[in-house]
Amino acid sequence: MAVRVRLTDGALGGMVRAPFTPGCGARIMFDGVVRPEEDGQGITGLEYEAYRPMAEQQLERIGQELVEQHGLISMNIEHSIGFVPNFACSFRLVIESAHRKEGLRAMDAFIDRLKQDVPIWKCAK
Amino acid sequence: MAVRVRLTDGALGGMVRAPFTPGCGARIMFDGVVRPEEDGQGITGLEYEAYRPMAEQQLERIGQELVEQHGLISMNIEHSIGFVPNFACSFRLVIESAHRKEGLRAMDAFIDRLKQDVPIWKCAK
Amino acid sequence: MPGCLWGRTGESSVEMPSYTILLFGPASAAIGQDRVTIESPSQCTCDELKGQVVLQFPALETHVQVGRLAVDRGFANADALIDPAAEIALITMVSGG
Amino acid sequence: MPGCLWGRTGESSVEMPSYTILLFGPASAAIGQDRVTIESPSQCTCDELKGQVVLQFPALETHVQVGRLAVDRGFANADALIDPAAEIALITMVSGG
Repeated sequence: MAVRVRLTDGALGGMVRAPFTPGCGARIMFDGVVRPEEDGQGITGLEYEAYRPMAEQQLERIGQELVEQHGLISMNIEHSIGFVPNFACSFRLVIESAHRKEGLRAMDAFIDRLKQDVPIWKCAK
Repeated sequence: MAVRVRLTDGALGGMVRAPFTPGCGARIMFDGVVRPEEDGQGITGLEYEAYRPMAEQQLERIGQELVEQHGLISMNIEHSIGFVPNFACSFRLVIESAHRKEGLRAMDAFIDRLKQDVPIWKCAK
Repeated sequence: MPGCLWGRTGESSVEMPSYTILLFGPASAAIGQDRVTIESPSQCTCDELKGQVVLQFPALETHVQVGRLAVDRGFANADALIDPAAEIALITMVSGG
Repeated sequence: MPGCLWGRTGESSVEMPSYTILLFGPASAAIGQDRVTIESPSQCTCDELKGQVVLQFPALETHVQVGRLAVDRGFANADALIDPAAEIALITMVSGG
């Protein structure tokens, strides 16, 4: 299965480096990191809330769409739910593709879609 | 220092996950992976040769240019020299930026420049 | 003519459909509830149901304006007729990532 | 008038500049050497030196055509006059990454 989705409680830890999938010439990993301020206000972290079953389904659906559209090899999507402190990782996307161009394009497109169509909300704490 | 360059003998191993630099909202990591064929021919790996001092200087220079141009937080560049077997990583670029857009753009631009202006050559084995 | 029921006199009147709408994040915080129930005079389209939510829960107005309804975990078209038995959710402006 | 040395008769003739050019990858493989030395009648620009390389090492012609010269580890402009004491390298089509 080319697309894997996981919603995780709290901050995302270090990822175990999986072997590269055959055919992969480029693996691109994106870590979204909680910054210590929101709209100029100091915060201690972000609290994420999700409509879980739909969020999982949407992440999977968007992933599948982009895998097909860009001819990707694999997509691994992980997002935090609950509290994530400053300087920790709350979102991770790993894309494998034959070449870098399609991987970078798909990464950008995925994050646009995430911020538009995936029922996850954050609240500064 | 925002830009770090390293030429490494052989395949690049797993990277120790450094803490995120303050200000970083997005960390993007690119792994270039050796594919088991070149021009349709099966190979066992790639042998990289570099004009080392100039390669290091060019990687540093290109990194600095892109850090300034895109307002990046940090750039970490590692390239293999010598033999790298199939399915192993021969090039890694890690970019930290406040937001993803500039990081993705800089990553694309860096790799274009690498393939044009950095004296490293590969030979299929 | 909504509300006007022709024929079959003597039967019990048709039940008004009742919609349960899940709330999350800012919308849920705005009224301190994780769902609302809407009684509607007839089966609604997506846009009609949004109108009913605003009528019955004015505190949700801005959330409904920027939001979309999801039906069975997929976004619904504005003119789609909504089954009251479906899983319905108000998806306000999301902010993941 | 290259090669014509005016004045100061009786002195030894002016030494011809000698350029050492480092080779890498395919260019080095083409002639089985990691450098070549070029004797030139006078100090050369970048393009002139490339011309001399082709003249003296015809096997490098295609490499020189697609390549650039680096002088002291930076790419040189076509019309830059090159110091024979500099570190000079032929950078053919690179293929890192």
